Amino acid sequence: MHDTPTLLQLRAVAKHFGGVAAVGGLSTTVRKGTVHGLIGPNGAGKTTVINLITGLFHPTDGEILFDGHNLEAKPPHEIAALGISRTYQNVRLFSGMSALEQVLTGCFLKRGSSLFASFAGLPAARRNWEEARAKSLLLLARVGMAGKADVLAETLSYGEQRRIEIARALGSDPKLLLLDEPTAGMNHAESQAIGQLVHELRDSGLTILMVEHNMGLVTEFCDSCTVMNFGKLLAEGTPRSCIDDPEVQAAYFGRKNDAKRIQPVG
Amino acid sequence: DPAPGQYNIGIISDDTGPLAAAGISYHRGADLAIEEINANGFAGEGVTLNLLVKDSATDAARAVQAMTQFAADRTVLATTCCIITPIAGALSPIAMNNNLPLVIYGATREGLPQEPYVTSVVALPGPQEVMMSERLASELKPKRVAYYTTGDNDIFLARAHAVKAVFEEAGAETVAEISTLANDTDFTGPATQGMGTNPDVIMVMTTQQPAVGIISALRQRGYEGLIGTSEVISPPAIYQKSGDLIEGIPFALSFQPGLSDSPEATTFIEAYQAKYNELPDVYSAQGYTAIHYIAQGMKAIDGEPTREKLAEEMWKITSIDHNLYGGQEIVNGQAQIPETLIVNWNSDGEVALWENQ
Amino acid sequence: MEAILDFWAAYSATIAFGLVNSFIALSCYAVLSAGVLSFTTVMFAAVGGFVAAQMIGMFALPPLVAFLFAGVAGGVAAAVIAVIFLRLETHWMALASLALVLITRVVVLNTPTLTGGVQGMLVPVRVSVLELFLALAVTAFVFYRMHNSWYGLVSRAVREDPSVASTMGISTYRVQFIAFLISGAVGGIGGAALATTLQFISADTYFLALAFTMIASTVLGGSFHWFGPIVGAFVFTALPTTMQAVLPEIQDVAKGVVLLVIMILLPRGLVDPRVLKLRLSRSPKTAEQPDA
Amino acid sequence: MLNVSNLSASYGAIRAVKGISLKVGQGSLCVVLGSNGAGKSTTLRSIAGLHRPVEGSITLQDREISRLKIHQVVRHGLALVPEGRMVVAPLTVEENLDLSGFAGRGSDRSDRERVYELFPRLKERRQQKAGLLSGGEQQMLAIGRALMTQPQVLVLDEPSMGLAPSIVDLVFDAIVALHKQGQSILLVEQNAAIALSVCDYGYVMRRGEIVVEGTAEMLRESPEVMKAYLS
Amino acid sequence: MQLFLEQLVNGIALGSLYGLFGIGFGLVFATLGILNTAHGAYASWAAIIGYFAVVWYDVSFPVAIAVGVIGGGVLAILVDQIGFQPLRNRKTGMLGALITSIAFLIILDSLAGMATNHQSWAFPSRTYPRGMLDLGFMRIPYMQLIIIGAMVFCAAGIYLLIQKTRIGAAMRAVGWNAEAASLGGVNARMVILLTAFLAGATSGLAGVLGGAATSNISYMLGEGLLLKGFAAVVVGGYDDVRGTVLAGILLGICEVFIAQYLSTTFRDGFTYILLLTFLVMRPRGIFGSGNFMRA
Ligand SMILES: Nc1ncnc2c1ncn2[C@@H]1O[C@H](COP(=O)(O)OP(=O)(O)OP(=O)(O)O)[C@@H](O)[C@H]1O
Ligand SMILES: Nc1ncnc2c1ncn2[C@@H]1O[C@H](COP(=O)(O)OP(=O)(O)OP(=O)(O)O)[C@@H](O)[C@H]1O
Ligand SMILES: [Mg+2]
Ligand SMILES: [Mg+2]
Repeated sequence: MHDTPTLLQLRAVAKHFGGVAAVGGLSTTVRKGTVHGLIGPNGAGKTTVINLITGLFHPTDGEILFDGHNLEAKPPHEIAALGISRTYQNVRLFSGMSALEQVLTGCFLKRGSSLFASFAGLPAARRNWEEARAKSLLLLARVGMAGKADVLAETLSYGEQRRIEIARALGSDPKLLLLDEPTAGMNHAESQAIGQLVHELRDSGLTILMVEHNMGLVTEFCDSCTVMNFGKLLAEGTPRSCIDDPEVQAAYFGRKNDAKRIQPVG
Repeated sequence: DPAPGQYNIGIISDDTGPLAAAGISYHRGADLAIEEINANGFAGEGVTLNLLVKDSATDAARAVQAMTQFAADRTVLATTCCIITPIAGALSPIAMNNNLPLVIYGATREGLPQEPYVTSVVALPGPQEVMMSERLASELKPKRVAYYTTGDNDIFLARAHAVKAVFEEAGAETVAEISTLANDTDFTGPATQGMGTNPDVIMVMTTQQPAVGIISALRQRGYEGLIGTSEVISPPAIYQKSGDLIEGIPFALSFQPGLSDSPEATTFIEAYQAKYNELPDVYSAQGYTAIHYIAQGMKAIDGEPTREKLAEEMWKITSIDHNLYGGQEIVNGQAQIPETLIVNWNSDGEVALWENQ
Repeated sequence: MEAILDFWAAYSATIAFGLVNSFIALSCYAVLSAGVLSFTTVMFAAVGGFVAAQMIGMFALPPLVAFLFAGVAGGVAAAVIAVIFLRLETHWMALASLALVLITRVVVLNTPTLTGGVQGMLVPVRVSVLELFLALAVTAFVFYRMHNSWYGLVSRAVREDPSVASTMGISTYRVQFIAFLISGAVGGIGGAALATTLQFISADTYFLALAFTMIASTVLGGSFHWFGPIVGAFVFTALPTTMQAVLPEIQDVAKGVVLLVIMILLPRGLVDPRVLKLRLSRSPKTAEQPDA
Repeated sequence: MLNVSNLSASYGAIRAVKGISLKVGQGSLCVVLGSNGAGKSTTLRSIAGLHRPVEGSITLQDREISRLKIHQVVRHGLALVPEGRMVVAPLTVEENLDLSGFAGRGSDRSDRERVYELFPRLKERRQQKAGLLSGGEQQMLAIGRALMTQPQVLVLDEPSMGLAPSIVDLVFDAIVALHKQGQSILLVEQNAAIALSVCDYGYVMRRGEIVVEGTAEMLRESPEVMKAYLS
Repeated sequence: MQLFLEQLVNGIALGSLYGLFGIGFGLVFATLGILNTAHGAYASWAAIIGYFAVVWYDVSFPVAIAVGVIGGGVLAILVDQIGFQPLRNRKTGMLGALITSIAFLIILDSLAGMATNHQSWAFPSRTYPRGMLDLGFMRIPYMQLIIIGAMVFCAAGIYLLIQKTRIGAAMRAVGWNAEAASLGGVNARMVILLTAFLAGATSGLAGVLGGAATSNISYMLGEGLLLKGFAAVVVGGYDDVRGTVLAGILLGICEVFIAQYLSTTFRDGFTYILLLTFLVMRPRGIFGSGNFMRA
C-alpha cells in the first residue's frame, strides 16, 4: 500500500478563525488509489480540512500539494478543474433543480464543448450534451436513484439527497473525491451500499478521502486513515492501528470503547 | 359655422403622480371652459364639446399610449396636454404623424409648436420675471443679490439667467448662485449657504416645492431682506400652507383672482369657486385658455369639422378671444406674454399688487 | 376586421411599450438569473438610448441598425461596470447599482453635447412595432438557446449556491461577467427601443421609474425562466391602461391591488418552471419509493 | 402521553405518510425505524407542527395538538430535535439556548449549565455563532435546545447523526438516563442496534406505513427487521 | 467658521433623519429579510396623520408626533400581515416581497395623494418649535436639535433591544428562520408584528419630524427618504444599527458640504461616487456584518 504514489499532501496546514485554530498545523498524505479515512471528534477540524483542500478557505499557514500542483491561493473552480470533487456534510443541493440537472451540473468540467458551442447548438456540442445526460443518468443509477431523475431534488428525503450529492460529485470524473460523512442518516444496509460504492470507485482508479463517524464503515472500507483532534494530527496508519491507539481511544471513543461497538452488529 | 353635433377633445392629464397638484388645476380649468363653451355656443351653433380624459401621471410612456389611443379614436378632433417638456416633446411627433391638433398648456420650450398641428398657449418663460426684476432693481437698488435655481429644470435655469442679467446690468453683485434639484426637500443647507453671503435681495427661481421650501428655510433662519420669486407660489393652497412665511414676496403672473377683473375672469373665478370651493390659479387659467383656443378654431370651420380643418383654422388664429388675461396674442401657434401683474400675498391672505415698503 | 384595426391603432403604443419593457426586463433577468440583483440595466439603457439617438440624428440610420450599435455600446459599458461591481457582494451590489442610476442621471444632465443635458433630445425616427417585435424575437431566441445550454444550467447553479458551484469547476466570476455582458447588450437595445418609441429622451427617461418597471416586470412575470420577464413586461405595461379604463377614479390603487393579488397568489411569478418540475416529480413513473 | 392515530401527511400530491398510528406511553421510550424516504421525518415533523398533516389526530396528554403552531406545541411540552438540526445560525450558542426561555416552561441559567455539562464542547463555543459550528457541534446544540424547554415528550430525529462515537454514547447515556427519570421519548434512529438496545417499544416504517411494531425484544428477533436493518 | 459649523449641524440633522428612517428599514431587512420599498410610505402617512391631528383636533406637537408614530407602526403591521405574511414559507426569496412592497408603495402613495389633494402641506406655524437656539458663535434651529435627539434615543434603544435582550435575539432568529426559532418556543408571529411595528414607528417618527422641519408634508415625503435611508443601511453594514446611523450622518454631511463647496448639480453624483468608491474599498460596509454561514 505504501509504495503507491502520493496524490494529496498537506504540509503543516493551519486555519485560524479569529482566535479559533480550527486546523493547527496538520501534515498528512493521501496515496493514489486508496480510500483514506479522516476521523476525529466533533469540531476537530475535518470539514475545515476539506474546505481548505477545495479552496473555499485558504490556509492561514502551510501548503497543500495535489498531483504536482500547489493549491495555494487557487480559487475553488481551478482546484476543481485539477480533479478534486466533494460532497457536503450539510447537504447542499441547488434548489429548483431536478436530480438529473444536479448531476448534469456536476458534469460541467467534462462538457467537452465550449459555452459558446453549446449555446450555438453545434452538432458536436449537442452530442456532448446528450452524452453528459446519459452519463448523469448512469451516475444516478449507480447511487440507487435511477427512478428519480426528474424529481425536484429538494423534495427528496435526507438520505436520498446525499446520494444525489455523491452522483453530482462524480460527474466531473475527479481524481480525488472528498466525502464528508456520506452515510450520516443512513441505516446499516444503506451505509454498506455506500461503502461498496466507494470500493468500486476506488477499484476504478479514484482516490477517496472520507470523513466518517461510523467506525464500522471505516474499518471495513478504508485502506488508511488519519485521526485529528483539536486541529492537529493524533494518529495515522491503518484503521485498525488507529483505533487501537490509546490516545485515539481516549479522545474519540470516550470511556466505553469496547471494540464490539465498533464492529458491525449482528 | 361647423355642422352641429358633439365633438370630442382629448386631455392627457396629470391628475395623479408627482405634479398632480398643478395637473388637477389645469384639468379643472379645461372642464370649466368646456361647460362655458357648451352653454354659450362658443364653438358654433348646436356644437358641443366633450372632454375625454386619460391620466398620464406625468409618465412619458403612459402619455404616449394615451395620445396614440386618442389618435386612433377618429371622434377625437383635438388634444391638449402636458406640463413638462419631455412629455410635450414625445407627443408632438404623434400629433404631427396623425394630423391631430395638440394644444400644449404647460410645458414651454423654444420650437415646440409645429405647423399646423402643435400649438402652445403658454408664453416662453422669462419676460415676466424680467419685468419684475427691472422694477425690483430700480426701486430697491440692491448691492448684493443671491439666486436660487433648479439645476435639473431647463425652464427655471433660463428664468434665473434672465433675472440675473437684469440685476447685473443694474450694477448688483452676484454673491451666490445656488442650485437645488426639483426633488429636494431639505433646504437648511442651501438657506444657510445663501445667508452666509449677506445678500440684500434673494431671487428664488425654482420649481414650486423647492421655492416654498427655500423661502420657509430662509425666513425661519431669520433672513429679513427681500425675496423675489415666480408664479409658483401663487396657488391659494400654497398660501394656506405657508401663510405668513410667503407674505410680501413679489412674483409676476398674468392671472390672479382678485386682480384680474375682465368679465371673463370674473365669471371664471365665480364658476370655479362655486364648483370646486376654492380659488383658481394660473394653471387653471392656462387649461381654460387651451380649450377656448380649440373652440375658437372650431367655430371658424365651415361644414363637417375634421382634424385637418381644425388645425388649419387654429394656426390662423392670432388672438384668443376668450381668455382671462385681458388679451392673449398668438404668433405661429405660440402664445405671447399677456399683461403682467407684479403681486404678492398680503397679511389678509389675498394677492395684492406688490409695492415697495 | 374594422374592430381589429381600431384596436390595433389604439393599443399599438401599449404593445410597443410592452415590447420595449420586455427588453429592459430581460436585461434585468440576464443578471438576476446568475444571482445578481442589479439596477445597472437603467444605465445600460441610457447608454444605448443616447448612442442610438445620436447615431440616428447624425447618420440617419434605420432604427434596427441603431439598435445594433446601442447593443454594442451597452455591452461595452457592462464590461466596465462588471469589473468594478463583481468585487462586491450581493446586497452591496444592489445598492451600488442604484448609486450608478443616480450617477447616470447626473452625467446625462451635465453632458449636454452628448445628451442634450437638461433640455433632453429629440429622436427624429420612430421604430415600428413590427421592427420591435423582430428584435425581441431574436433576443428571446438567444435567451431560449442560453437556457437550454451549459450556460443556462451553470448560471442557475451559480444563482442558487455560488460556492458549491465553484467547487464544481464553475467560475462564478466568469458566469456573472457573461451575464453582465448580455444584460448590457440587451439593456442597450432596450434603451434604444425606448428612445425610438418615445422620440424624446432626457435624464428622466432613464431614471428610477425605469428601474421599478424593470424589476416589477421581471418578478411579476417570473424570474426563473426567460419567458417570465416578457410576460411580466406586457402585464405591467398594460395594467395602468386597463385600470384607467375600468376604474378611472382609483386607477393607481387598483393597479397596486392587482399587483399585490398576483404576488400573493403566485409569489414566484406568472411563469414558474418549478411548478412544472413538481408536476414531473409526481408522475407515477418517478413517484416509486426505493425499497429497503 | 403522546397518541398519534391515523396520521397522513403529504407533499403536494405525494403522500409521504399514509394513515399511521403510534403511541408513546408515559415514561416510555419508543423508536421508529425505516429506510431512507420511509416517512419517519415527515411523521415527526407533523407531530411537532412543522408540517400540516392531511388527516389524523395527534394528542398530547389528551390535548389535540395537530392544529397548533410549532411554538404552541413546544409550550405544551413537546420538543423536537429536527432532522438537519435547524439551529439559528446568526445567534450565538448561548442565545440559541436562551431562546427556549420563550417556551415559558421555567428554563433558566441552571438548565443551560446542565446542557453545558452534558456537552462541554458547547460551553467552549458558547459565544460562537451557531452557523459556524461544526456539524456535530450543531447537533449537540439542537439536542441541548430541546432539553432546555423541559418537554414532557422529547422527540428526536436521528440525534446521533454526525456525532463522534464518544458523543453518541453520551447522547444515548443521556437518553437512557432521562428515560429512567420517567421522561417520555420518541426516537428515530438509523443505528438500529443501539436504538433497539435502549427502547421499550418500536415501529418499523416502510413507504409511509407502519409494517411491523412490537416490543424491543420482538423486533430484535423479527427476521424481517434483522434482514433489513441489523444484518 | 460660523457658516462651516452651521452647515455641519445642518448635515448632521439631515443625516439623522436618514439614519432614523434607515433604522427601521434596516431592521426589517436584516431580521425579516424584506427590502421594503413601502417603508417610505409609512413616513408619509405618519406625517399626514400627525398633520390632520393638528389641523382637525388642534392637538399639541408632541401628541401629533405620538399619533404619527403609532399610525406608522400600525400601518406597517397591516402591510406586513396583508402583504408579506402570505409569502412566508413559500420559497419566494427576497424578490417576491420586494414586488409586494412595490404594490403597497403604489397603493399607499396614491391614497396619500388623495388624502392630501396631491398638495404639500406644513404644520401651521407656532404649532411646532420654530425658533433657534442661539449659541453666540452659531445658531441651531430647535427642530434640528429635536431630530438629532430623537435619532440618538431611538438608535440607542433599538440597538440595545436587538443586541442585548432575549426579544432582540428572537427577532434575529425569526428573521433568519421562523421555524427554527419556533422550535425554541418563540412565537414567530408576535415577533414579526413587533418588528414591523418598530420599523413603522421609527419611519413614522422620521416622517413627522422631517415633515415639520422641512415644511413639506406630502405623499412624496417618504420617497426622498427611501433612497438615502437605503444607502445608509447598506453602507452601514445592513444589520447594525450603529452603522446605519453613522452612515446616515456621514451621508447628510457629505450632501450638505458638497452642495456648499462644490455644486448641487453634482451633489448626488459626487455623493454616490464617494459611496461607490467606499463600497469597492470596503465591500461589507462600515461595521462589516459578520458572516454566520459556513461551507
Ligand atoms: N468560519 C468559522 N468561524 C469560526 N469558527 C469556525 C469556522 N468554521 C469552523 N469553525 C470551528 O472550527 C472547528 C472545526 O470545525 P470543523 O467543521 O472542521 O469540524 P469537524 O471536524 O468537521 O467536526 P464534525 O465532525 O462535528 O463535523 C469547530 O470547533 C468550529 O466551531
Ligand atoms: N419537501 C418535500 N417535498 C416533497 N416530497 C418530500 C419532501 N420532503 C420529503 N418528501 C418525500 O417524502 C418521503 C418521506 O420523506 P422523509 O424525509 O419523511 O423520509 P425519512 O424516513 O425521514 O428518510 P431519511 O431516512 O432519508 O431521513 C420521501 O419519499 C421524500 O421524497
Ligand atoms: Mg464536519
Ligand atoms: Mg429523515
